[in-house]
Amino acid sequence: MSGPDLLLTALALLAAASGLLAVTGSRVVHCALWLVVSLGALAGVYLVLGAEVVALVQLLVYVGAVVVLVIFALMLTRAPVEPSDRLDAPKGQKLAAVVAGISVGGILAGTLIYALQDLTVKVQGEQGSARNIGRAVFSGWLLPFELLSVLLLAALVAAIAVSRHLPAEKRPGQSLTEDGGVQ
Amino acid sequence: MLTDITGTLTGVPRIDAVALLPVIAPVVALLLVLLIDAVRPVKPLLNLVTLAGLLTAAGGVAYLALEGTERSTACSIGVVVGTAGLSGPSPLPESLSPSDVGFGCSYLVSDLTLTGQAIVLVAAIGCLLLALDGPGAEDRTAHHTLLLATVAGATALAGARDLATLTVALETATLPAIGLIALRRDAQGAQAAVTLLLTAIASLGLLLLGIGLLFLATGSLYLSRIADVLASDPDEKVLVVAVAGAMFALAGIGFKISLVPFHQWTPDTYAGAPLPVAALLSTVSKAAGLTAAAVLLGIGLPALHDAWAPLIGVLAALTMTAGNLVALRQQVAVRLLAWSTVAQAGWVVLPLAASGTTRDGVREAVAASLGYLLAYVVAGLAVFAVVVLVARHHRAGEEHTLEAYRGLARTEPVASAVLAFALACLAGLPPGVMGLIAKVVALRPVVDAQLWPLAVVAALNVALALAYYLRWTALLLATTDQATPRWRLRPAEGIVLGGAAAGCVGLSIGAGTIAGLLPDLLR
Amino acid sequence: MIHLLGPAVLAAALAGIGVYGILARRNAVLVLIGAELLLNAANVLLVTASALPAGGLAGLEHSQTYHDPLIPGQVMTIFVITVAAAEIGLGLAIVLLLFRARGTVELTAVRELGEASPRHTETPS
Amino acid sequence: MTESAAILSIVLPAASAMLGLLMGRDWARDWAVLGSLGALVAAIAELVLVGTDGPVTAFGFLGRAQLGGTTIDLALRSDQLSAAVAVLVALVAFCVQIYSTAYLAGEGTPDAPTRYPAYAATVSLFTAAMMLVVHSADLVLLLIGWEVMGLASYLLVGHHSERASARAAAAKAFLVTRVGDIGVVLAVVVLIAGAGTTSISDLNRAATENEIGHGTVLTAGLLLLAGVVGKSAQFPLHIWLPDAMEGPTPVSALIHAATMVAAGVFLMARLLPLYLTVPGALQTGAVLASISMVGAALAALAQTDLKRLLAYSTISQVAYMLGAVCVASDRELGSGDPTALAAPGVLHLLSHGAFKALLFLAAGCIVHIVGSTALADMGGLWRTHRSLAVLFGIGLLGLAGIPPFGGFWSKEAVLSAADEAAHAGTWVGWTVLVAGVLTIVLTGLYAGRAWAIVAMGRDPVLPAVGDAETEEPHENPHGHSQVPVAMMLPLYLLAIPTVAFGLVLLTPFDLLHGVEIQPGTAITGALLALSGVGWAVSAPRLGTPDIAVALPVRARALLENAFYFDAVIRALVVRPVLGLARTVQMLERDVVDAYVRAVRPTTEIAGTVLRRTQTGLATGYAVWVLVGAVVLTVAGMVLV
Repeated sequence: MSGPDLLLTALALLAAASGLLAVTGSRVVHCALWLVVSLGALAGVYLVLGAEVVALVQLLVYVGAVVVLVIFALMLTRAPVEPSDRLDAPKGQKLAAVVAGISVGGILAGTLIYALQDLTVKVQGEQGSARNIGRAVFSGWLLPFELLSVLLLAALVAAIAVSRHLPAEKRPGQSLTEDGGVQ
Repeated sequence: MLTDITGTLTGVPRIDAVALLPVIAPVVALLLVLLIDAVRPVKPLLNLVTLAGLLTAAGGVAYLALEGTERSTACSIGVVVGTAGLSGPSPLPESLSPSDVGFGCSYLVSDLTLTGQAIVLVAAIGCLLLALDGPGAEDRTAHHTLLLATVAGATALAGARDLATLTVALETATLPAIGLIALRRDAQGAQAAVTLLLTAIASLGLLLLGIGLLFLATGSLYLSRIADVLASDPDEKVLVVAVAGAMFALAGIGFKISLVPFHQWTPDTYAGAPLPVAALLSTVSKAAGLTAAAVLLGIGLPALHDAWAPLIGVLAALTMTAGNLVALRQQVAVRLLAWSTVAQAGWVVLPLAASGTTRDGVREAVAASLGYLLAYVVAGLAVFAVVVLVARHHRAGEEHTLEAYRGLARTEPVASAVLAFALACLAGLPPGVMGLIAKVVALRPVVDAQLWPLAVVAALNVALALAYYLRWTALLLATTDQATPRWRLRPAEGIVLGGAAAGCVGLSIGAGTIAGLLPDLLR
Repeated sequence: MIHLLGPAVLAAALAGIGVYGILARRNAVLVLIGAELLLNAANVLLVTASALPAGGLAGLEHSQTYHDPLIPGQVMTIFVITVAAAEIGLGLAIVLLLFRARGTVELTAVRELGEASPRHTETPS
Repeated sequence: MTESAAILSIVLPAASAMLGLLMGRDWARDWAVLGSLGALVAAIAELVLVGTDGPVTAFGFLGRAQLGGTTIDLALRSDQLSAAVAVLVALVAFCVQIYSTAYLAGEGTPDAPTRYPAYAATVSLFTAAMMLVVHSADLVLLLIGWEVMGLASYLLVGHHSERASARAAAAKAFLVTRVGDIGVVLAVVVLIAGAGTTSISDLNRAATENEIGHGTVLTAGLLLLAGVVGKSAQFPLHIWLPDAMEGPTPVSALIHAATMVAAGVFLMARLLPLYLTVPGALQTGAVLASISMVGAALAALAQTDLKRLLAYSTISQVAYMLGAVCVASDRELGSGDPTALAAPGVLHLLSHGAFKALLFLAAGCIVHIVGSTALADMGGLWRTHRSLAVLFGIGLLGLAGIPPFGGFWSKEAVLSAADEAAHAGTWVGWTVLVAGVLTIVLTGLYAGRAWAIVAMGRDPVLPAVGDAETEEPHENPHGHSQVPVAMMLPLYLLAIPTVAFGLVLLTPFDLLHGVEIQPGTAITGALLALSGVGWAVSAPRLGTPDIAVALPVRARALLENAFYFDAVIRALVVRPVLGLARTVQMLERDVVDAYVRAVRPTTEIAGTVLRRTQTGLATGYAVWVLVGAVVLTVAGMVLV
């Protein structure tokens, strides 16, 4: 095992273990923090695999933005800070979750182990540089990129519209009930 | 001895604005809507701009269809040079074509593209008109923006020829629709949105895992390239990874078409969403899902036909049977529609089960699927138009049961006639020739491929579905003591009702349209 | 030289963990955390695959290797991260809406839309 | 010219149906009668033109439909078969429309409105649909007419919808014929898929030249046979017809005796070249026809209700036609046109149409006089209404097949055909022949019994007023002593073909060239029929006009209830499915509702289980998605 291999293994173990803690923890805030660790470790994995821009985006978007959002959401929904046993679904559902998780992971792992076995590659570090990625996006992936901006815009509009207060509460005189929209 | 070849990209791809008009027009309208809202939100203007955007897109489809040439756009361009042991770059060997080294086009205007887009746009215009005065009219800006984004995603989906565009377009057709559901901003709307959201996220995860596996196997995101690699008799390992990827991706798209077992969100979400949005989900969204499946399976993965075709058959049989069985027991109109839409989903994908490995076989199957989809969308719009009207005039609102239709033929003979005819079309009962022909069209490839068990299941399901469609129709004619008030028909709703009815009748007379769609579609 | 099996198995493990997280949680926000992990599993798979020379597994048979200037795997990963961000943003907005309307984000507590749910009524008046 | 006549014969009744409905009560009568008269004129013109100009095999009607690679040409055809049947349909329809103006005159009572405009329009609609069936050159077009006929039949059986029994009968007719109709729909689908065409002439040609797979033809043939059995009320789908007598009597005459029930036979005759390539389907038909023939005749023997007696007799007689067509595969193909082999069946169709319509309309007059359909309330018609009795008698003679009346010739033609097939040495021919001969005796018996009870019988219910009607109110509150002229006229009109049908055979047109009557068979048949009638008519010497009384009580009950087949069906099919309570409920409900209920219980459990999965728990739904993906993937990997 070479140095990069060892590093990769360590980061992978960290990512998997903290991911597992993030979905099994009984304190919501801890779960969010374990998610940060897991996603951060993944950024490391990307770096080792030669995808530096991806690693950067991972840190910026996920660790920076998404996790903050999640933590805000946890606070806004008055999630309990102390350990709670009401975070997990009922037993039957949990059993189904274990089965589904293991089988999805198992199938993927089985397929990949069969396909990759002891395949090794030389990491092309320069490939994932910002310059190359930028050129690739604007030369080859322009259409999905532009479409992505529409998606983001629409998600933004939707999130804002959804987050506004109920119109019926705001203007009680002018309601939608004529059309049965709001009970 | 390995030779290293490096490629160089030579610039921004040419974008053919005319070819992309069906995608660009809704996006431009979306931006205009936001702009108008920021400057001075005049309601009629917002409606007008949105409608104009959809009509422009439809005009674009019509123009491209009339023009008839195949256009491809958003193609990656560049030169590939070898550098192996040489001092300078040398030209590419003759034996390699650009597609061999990974270049391709993201968007293609073909018959498949245009048919998918036409169905989406017809449905979207209907849903927009239904929504103009309905619930959520307060949130006009948000509603129109999200509807336009959904449409842009769905039209882009039909033309997408690489997996990145496909994924992004699929999400663009899904996420705004979830936003539309949540626009009700009450508990039920939120719950309906959460239900769809979680299914959509889980499905997105599956789709992306599938795409990851397909990419791992073939090294490309371009569907034509994937098809070539898989058709060139690859290694066992490649095949296994690709099949796993194909199946994950199929499972990731299945929820959009409401295929069993990915259908579970459907009834709950329909029940919790505003009715015009439910109409959108059952028409635009389903059309998007089917085009996604057709593009992925028909263009990208025909070589794996042996793996996916039988499974599609099983899914289709399960879907129509489960949908019909539960629909039999529904009382609430919109829930009945939800389950019937599940059942119809089975019919929509049924022909794909019989697509052969040959180009012609796949073409015929996809054409039959789209033909059925067209008939379903037109009839579905007609039914939804009447249901929206009943919801507006019945005290139970959108949760009205079928009892609300008792004796409707007396007070609203025209709307009842439209509903009865559309239901007959959905059931495939003789006056609804359109539906009958569509069912025959959908069954034809199955019978040709001699998949008798599947054909028998489908035939039994026709009988099963008759029961609830007839029950509904019969209620229209039943006697009632309740005096129902006459309706106030708003112009927009009148247009949808009349248009959809005309569509049902027109397609019943010119049923050849359904059967003769897409002379040469698969690119 | 790097073994690719490691990150590939990591992707599988994260997928399994993500699936478990989506299914086993009652709190909607935590469900979204599980979804994040599932999407990240796909990302790891894409980045891993992108470390192969162009042509993927099928290309390994050929004598020539080259590197795809379009870097599809990594570009796709960035797209996925963005899609996921949009998805999570809207998702959290909807979860907050659910909280405002129902006072809870426990999915087991807000299920009147289900037909088999005890809260469901067959024929609303 | 021929084309225009054929199209007019379809369009005129359809237009009169529409106009009659649109223009209201005052005009309904005129439109209905005019429409059917127009159709009659058009049909006669068509028959003459076909005779002079020869047949037209296909001419455009509703354009064509493109179905994938299959073009469906919604065209009509006109040949002697269609023209002859069209004349019969138009004639009976015309008679029925005239008859109905009096039968359903007035507004009725609030409890039992007559609803004449709707009734007349539906009859016109039915006429148009039957004309469409008769003239269709394509199975899809035929199917449209077929369905409209079924719809009109349903509406007319349930015409007195204020009566629970009428609603139940309509429901039963709808459900039972639907079972058969599904067969026709499936057959069309099979043919489109397997043969790529639904054009009747193409199908016949392609099947004869072995261009279609044998399996396809056999499947389609058997499926179509199911439709024929349903529509023509043959065993085991015959149970709807006796109950359909709840409809107004003229409707019974038109739809449930002369035309619609014979449409199945017509369809078989049309597709005979196709059927000849699959003898298995014909043999099945022959067996069913033989069972229907004897069984229904036995049941008719013990009926206590005049209309039900006639209904069972219809089943029995239609079985003759079907049997005649079904022995075709064992007969020698003479002049090359295989359709000629169907000639005996078609001949019986035509003669039966005339005499059975006459019988039903006469029965309607009798019911009008007596105010009841029960045989027990009738008697002495000969003494009270002699001319009506004579007309009724002519009908019965036709039915019994006494020479020289209509039924004799056609029935002997059928028997001769069966005889020929039997002498070719096949069991099918023997089966039909034996059943046919047996049925002749039975027919004579029940025809004679009807005569003995109705015309002779005990003292009449009414005071003997004869044909010299009195205006005085009479003792029977429901009956009338006087029969309106509009109800008598059609009887005279229909009596003509019944008496003079034999003349057709003197100058047979091409269609009937296949008809041969062997003297031996004919004489035997006539003697048997005569002996049957003689037995029955001599019954009054037993002290009762009803020969059925001579039967043991048990046997009588068995026959009267038609071997309890209804009950058997109920026990074997309906009850296990529905449960007794649901059966009762079903009969009370509307037709469609009944259908829904019929499917429901079988699917209830499945539906409930599936509904259970809708827990409302969003992550629970995700379980399905993810597990579904796993199953799909594993299955996919197994498949590759």
